[in-house]
Amino acid sequence: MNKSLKQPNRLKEGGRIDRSRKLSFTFNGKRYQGHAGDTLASALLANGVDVVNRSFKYSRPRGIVAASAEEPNALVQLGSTEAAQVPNVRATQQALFEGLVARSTNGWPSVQRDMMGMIGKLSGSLMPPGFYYKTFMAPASMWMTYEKYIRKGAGLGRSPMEPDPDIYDHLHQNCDVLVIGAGPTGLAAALTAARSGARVILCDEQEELGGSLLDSRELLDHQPAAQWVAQVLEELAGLDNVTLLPRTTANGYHDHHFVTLHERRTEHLGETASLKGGHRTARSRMHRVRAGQVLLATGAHERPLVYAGNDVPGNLLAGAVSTYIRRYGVVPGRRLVLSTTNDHAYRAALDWQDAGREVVAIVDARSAPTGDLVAQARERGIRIIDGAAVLEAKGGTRVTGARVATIDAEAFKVTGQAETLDCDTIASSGGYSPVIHLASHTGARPTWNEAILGFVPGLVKGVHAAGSARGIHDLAEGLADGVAMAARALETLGLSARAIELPQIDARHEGAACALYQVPHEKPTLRAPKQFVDLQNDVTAAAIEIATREGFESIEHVKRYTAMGFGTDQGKLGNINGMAIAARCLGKSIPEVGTTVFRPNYTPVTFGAIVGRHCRELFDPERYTALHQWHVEHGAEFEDVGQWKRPWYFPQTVNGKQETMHEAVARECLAVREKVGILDASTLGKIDIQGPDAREFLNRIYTNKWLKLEVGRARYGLMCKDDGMLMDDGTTSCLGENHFLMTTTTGGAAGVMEWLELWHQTEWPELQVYFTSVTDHWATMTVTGPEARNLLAEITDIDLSRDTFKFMDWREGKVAGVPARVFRISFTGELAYEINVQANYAMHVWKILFEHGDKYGLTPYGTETMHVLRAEKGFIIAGQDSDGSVTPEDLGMQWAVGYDKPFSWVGKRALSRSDTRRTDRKQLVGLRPKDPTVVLEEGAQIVFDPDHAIPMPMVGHVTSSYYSPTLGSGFALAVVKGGHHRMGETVYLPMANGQTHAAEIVGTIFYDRKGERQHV
Amino acid sequence: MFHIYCPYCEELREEEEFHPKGQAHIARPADPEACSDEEWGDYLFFRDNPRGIHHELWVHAVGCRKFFNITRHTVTYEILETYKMGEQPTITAESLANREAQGSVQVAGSGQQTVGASNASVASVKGVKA
Amino acid sequence: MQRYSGFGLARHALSHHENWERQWRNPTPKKQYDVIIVGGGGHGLATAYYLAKEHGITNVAVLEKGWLGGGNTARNTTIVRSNYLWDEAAALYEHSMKLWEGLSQDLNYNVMFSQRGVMNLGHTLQDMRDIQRRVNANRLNGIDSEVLTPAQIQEIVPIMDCSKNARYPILGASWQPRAGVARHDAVAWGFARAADALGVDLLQNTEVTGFKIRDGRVYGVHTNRGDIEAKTVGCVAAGNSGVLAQMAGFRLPLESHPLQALVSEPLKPILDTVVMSNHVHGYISQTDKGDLVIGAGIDGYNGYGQRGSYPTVEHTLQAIVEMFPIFSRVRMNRQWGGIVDTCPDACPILSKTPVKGLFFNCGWGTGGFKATPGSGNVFAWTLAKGQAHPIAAPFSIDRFHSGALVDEHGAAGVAH
Amino acid sequence: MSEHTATWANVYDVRPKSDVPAESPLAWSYHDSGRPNVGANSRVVMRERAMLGHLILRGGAIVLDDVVRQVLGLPLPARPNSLSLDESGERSIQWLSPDEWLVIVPGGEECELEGTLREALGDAHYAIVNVSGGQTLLELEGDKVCELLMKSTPYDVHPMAFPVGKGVTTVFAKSSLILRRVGETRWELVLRRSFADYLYRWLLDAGEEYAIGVEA
Repeated sequence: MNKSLKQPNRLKEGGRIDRSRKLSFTFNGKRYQGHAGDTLASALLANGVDVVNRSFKYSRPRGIVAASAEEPNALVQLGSTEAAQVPNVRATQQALFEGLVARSTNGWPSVQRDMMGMIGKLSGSLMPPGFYYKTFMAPASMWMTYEKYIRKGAGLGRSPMEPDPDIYDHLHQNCDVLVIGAGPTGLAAALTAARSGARVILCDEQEELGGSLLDSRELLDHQPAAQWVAQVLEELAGLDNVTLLPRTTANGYHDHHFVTLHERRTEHLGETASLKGGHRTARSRMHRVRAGQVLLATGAHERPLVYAGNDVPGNLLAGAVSTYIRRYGVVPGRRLVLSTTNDHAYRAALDWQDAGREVVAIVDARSAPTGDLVAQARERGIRIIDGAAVLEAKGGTRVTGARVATIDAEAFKVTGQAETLDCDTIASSGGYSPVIHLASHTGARPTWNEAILGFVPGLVKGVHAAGSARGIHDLAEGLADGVAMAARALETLGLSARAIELPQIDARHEGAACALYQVPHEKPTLRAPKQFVDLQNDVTAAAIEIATREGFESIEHVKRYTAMGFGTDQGKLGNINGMAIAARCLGKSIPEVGTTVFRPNYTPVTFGAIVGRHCRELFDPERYTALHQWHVEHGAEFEDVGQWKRPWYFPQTVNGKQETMHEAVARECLAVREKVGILDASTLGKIDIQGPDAREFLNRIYTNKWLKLEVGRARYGLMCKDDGMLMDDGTTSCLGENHFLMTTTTGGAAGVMEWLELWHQTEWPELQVYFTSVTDHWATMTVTGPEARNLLAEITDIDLSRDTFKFMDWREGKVAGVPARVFRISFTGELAYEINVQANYAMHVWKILFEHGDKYGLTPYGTETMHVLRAEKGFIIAGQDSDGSVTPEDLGMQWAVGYDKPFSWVGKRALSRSDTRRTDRKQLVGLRPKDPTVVLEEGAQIVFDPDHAIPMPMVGHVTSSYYSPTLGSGFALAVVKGGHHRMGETVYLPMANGQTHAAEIVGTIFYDRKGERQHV
Repeated sequence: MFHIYCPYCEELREEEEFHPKGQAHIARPADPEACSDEEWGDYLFFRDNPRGIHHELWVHAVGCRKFFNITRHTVTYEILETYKMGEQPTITAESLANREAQGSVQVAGSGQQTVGASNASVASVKGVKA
Repeated sequence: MQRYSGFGLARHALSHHENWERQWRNPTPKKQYDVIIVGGGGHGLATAYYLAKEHGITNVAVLEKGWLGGGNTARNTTIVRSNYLWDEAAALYEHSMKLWEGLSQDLNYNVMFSQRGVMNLGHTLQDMRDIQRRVNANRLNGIDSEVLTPAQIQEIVPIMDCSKNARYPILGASWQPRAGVARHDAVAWGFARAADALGVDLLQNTEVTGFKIRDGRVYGVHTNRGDIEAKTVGCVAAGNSGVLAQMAGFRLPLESHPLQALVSEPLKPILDTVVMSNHVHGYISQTDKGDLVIGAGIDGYNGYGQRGSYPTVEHTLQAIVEMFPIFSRVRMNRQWGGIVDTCPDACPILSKTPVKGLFFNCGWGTGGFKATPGSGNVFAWTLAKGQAHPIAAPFSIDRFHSGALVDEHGAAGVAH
Repeated sequence: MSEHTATWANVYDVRPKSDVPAESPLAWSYHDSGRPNVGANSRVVMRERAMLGHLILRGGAIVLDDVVRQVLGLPLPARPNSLSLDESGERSIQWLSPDEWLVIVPGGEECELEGTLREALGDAHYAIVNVSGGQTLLELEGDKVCELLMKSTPYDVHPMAFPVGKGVTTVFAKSSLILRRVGETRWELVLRRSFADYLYRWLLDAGEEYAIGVEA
């Protein structure tokens, strides 16, 4: 057998792993073997891998510390192919699968022999907190160069460089009670709620449900704890009203009991999700849960003690030692020293000894520990050193010894002579911090509980923390609390709780824990070897002390100055210790120093999972008209207008060469001016307005007059906001005495609809009128050009004669056999008919038009040509020629303003404010470039004096500018200060390329000034 | 994400169905032409911005399309009541202060938020959600 | 003040860093000051610094209800740029940009102002018109700004999807090379340390509970630590400005909204510049620590809760993954919310108020961080002289009555 | 219809009498995305019921109630989010808002129905709008429909919250639609024409793992 495939730290028996299934994996290029049921971390420990990474700032060798979400060091880069890369995966939360490939995120050329580590050793003392702020300032010009080198050291893992091969999805869940955490408390709570008939979701971040019971030494009903877990899970799984979600982390707790749960569906199986029955499945899934009540049974995280050299591989949390032994059958060393402040951690020593390895000593910070576990250890003959702690771990890439001495925790002093114990593993426990992250996402401030030496969740209505999560660490009490809190939640929902029978657990005496965070050292903190608080960010006790000396007294300042808690673990292990150290330095108590606030996510979440299906082709809806297929088949280039895809232009292939946009548009323009063109105008917003007060309503919402518009007629209208600025425009037709059809701009449709409802519902509910969107119901085809009448006449029964069907009239009749409303409205200045048919028949009508249109030269045109043609006529586009600071008067559209309407219509009052009355406001004019070959740049800024030094006073800008094939020259619309009174004057446009264009201010109508062509 | 009781649909709906539209009860001056520039500017732009109880206009945009009012705490985000257009709030900053003084009700303070009972169990709850 | 330098650092290392001085004192409030600044964020601290440095007014107190720089200074996405459209806004932000460029040396505090360029993408024809309009205006105002083609964009940011297959293909961008990012906390600390050194009292945990006003004139404030008097009071309280105005008896055209941001886990360097897109709605940069810092628009409702709605985060990441498909497997570490005070025209208020002697500097919306030095500089001038600095003059409250708005978001277009 | 009320509103039968080819809003989608076959393993089956008559009815419930009962033979659903169907399931009326209902009838009936309703409503204040071209109805059936819906809409589709006979307008993916439950495992979606392709592609994508099939 290959030597590397041995698992020296794997116990012969025990654990929940499947010994029949061997899995091989690669770490830092070396092959290893583990078992199904292992995490990557347990498998690495089984194989005796000590150094798993290099630290961020000092590049120190680091090993595995914890067994779960709180792990700060064991971050790996996962993935065997480029596309499958995942950065910063916590080895303790990654289930092992066959063929897994992982690498340390830091360390060059390797984690064992790391170059940066040398530099870290040499220059570590030059990197106190905030050292960036104090240096690299001279000379000023060098900062970007310094920064370039600083950045080289940035980051942990790396981003993949290829697109993600996996998909993700969302599942919207609703439930009565969401139970987060499936340890003893969560299971008891879920069972209570489930039996009471509530809709229950129970989730847990681990691979298996059961939490601490999976590695417990306790007996429940005289059976191993795991047996009780199995019974409860079996019952829950059989209930319709219960959803069980293992591998599912509650990562964010948002308002009104909205919780996001991230379910890792395939990450335990392989690096990418495999096909299932030939179909793709989501790699992970975000459950968006709306819960009636939330029960936080999130347990507690063990706090390590802060002592010198506490980052050397071989320093572990006491609880993690137990977990590795009991759950994974892995004992992560040979000779153990346990440093503790409490009884609970004694389990580590007992488990260690049960595993057949040597417990060198238990170092207990309490002077006379009592408690049943202590007694058990004494009975076994384990050496217990009272009133003492590990001051310092010895060793480089693995612990080689522990310096132990008696201490006075309160006075922060070493009181005895240090003794060095020979060991390779130091387990420490400084107590247990309730996992309050989720509660604190809601904005609830955690409160310090001196009795349990930890923060407990702040009180929030509808949130129930239970068990360890609120400081009840005793198993029997935790189970009972789960039941009680579930009952409380159910009561709030108006459901009555059904009692469950709790398992019997032997009472056990636990002695009181003592408060110890940083262990004193013989040397003052600043001179002692590094004592790490936040391992991931390399924040030491000394750094915190320096920060407080420098005046950073708020805990938020300390955190920010030292970067404590800003890692991917958000300080799960370090924050409380850091606060305690800051408190010591400032001579305050922990709650006086402040509290600790956590933000979502509880643990990091893949972007893809948050994005779900809303990516690639489904990133944002594409809205199509009824004629979309025709446009695609005829080679249209599309323009994005809002969510719509509108044909922009229709390039043709001429002599084997595809037209440029310029060529296509020129051809399309001439076709309309000389023959006939057709535009799909279906995207325009259309609103059906009915009711006896429809006219009055229009009269109030539009700037112009509507009371006298006759049935059969249409009118153009401007709509302002009440600040007098143009909001939207369009034509509205009178269909019946009480019946109108309003059109809006394409992008403005939804906004205008809501605008009408706003005014109706909030200001004028007495007006009898209803609005209904019919944008999608009608397809609109604009047939325009001198031949429009001849073409249409071929396929309609409507009398198109000039005197009976006049400009701005609309008529009903059949077009190509389809009932249609035809509006004689023109946005091109040519004879034009807007044919509206029920959208299901649009394609038929469109095709018939083309069947008949060939001989007239019927040419499809897109938005670009539409823009050129309308600009030649001086017709504005709201949002292009206006921008939210332009009034109808600025546009020179006083003709569309009903100054004498009796009702003060929306926007009117604002027009008489001092600023809107100014005569030098920017006003819409035409610009004729002096050089006719020039097409001014849209957005070009206008000046009166081209020789003025920079900054130049700007007096306006070009809003629309095109080449006109009809005029044979460029032309533009622009806003210019006082432009309406500057006709004939010359303005200048200094461009980026150094050229300055000159242009003459002219009227806005460039073509058919008298407007005769649309009346023919 | 808020869970909002629509007083017209008579049930709780997700925030994604709604749009906030600013302060509630902003009436357009009856005679705009009689307003001074200052009064008109106040109507257009000046809004209450309380740290606490706020009455807001919302629209059930993806739903019944009705505008309605919400009384909400701007720190805890607790929604204290929703009510139809044309109605007045029954809970205001003043009324809460009074009730708090009488000790009859717990007032939303820092760290509290909406009680969001699930739809299943609030079928009987009317427009006002306490 | 202890000078900071590389040599100094080495010297301190030899003495185990035992001799670092406090960066600022923790003084007891005096009964009276010449000027009181309410709000110890970046803007307030900058105001105090420039009052002392440029106007010789050192008998100044900065009152901060929490910790210095604990508001939006601590919660923003650290972007600094000055490529604003309107002359008035451009002048203000460019004034600020010039101060940024020498700030580390001026303060003897490295604020890590990194001029790595800011790119604003255009995805529609109207976006491109707006970009060209803004870039042309910037250029004529003397602000570095140019329009990039998709090919140029791809060259600067090779990992971005610049293909035509995108839902909203990238048509171009505006580019300001001098723009970039800075280390947000350091800005507050640098100004605090420098102001303190000039004699300014920085009073933390000091909350203003009311104003002392007589005959329409302010003469001091009530605080949780007693009354403090001053004839000139400048409020620089961002999201809490409305609350302060209410105490002084008037309203402001402000609404406070949550603005959310998030960071990824630290990654090896991959993105060297700042990329913003208004259309797909997200912006992104990478810090010197390796985190991708990501932000988006504000939430639509008023809120002081320092948190917003989850869908905003979803939409933001959708936009980021749309622009950078390779980030799909990268993981989001943390999100948070700030409270931004927004004005109807998306421009700030730097103004006297109906109460004599009482001035407000607020309404920065999402644009506050980048303006920190400039805002403090012109506001200090305004407080010292009792009248608006010429650059500040257009940002008076009066504009909401006259109609002379400086409409930065109106200019983004309303319909199409 | 009285001459007076006839001039109030324009009622126009937009459905051609002659045989004119019509395209449903999903025509492009079938062409471009295809229709996955329904197989034995399809746990969701989708079928379009195209070319139906869709009318929006606006007015006060008191005004409309009697008339609707008379003309349609269906009660006007007064409770929010409720739906009445006739025995054939072909005609339905759904509450959309306190003064708005959606009537769906077999294609071709809508114009006559509008006329009859208008006649009966006389001088009352109401509105009727034909929106048949603007939307289509999609039916989903199968034991995984609920899960597919849960992927798509935050609205609670659990039978306790969404019994048969309920209908709501709600968010669906990044669009919106009307969602109705007409049977234990049968649901109807009313899609807006311009969003239909997006929603169709969404449903195929989200339904892939259930081997979703589309009946022609």
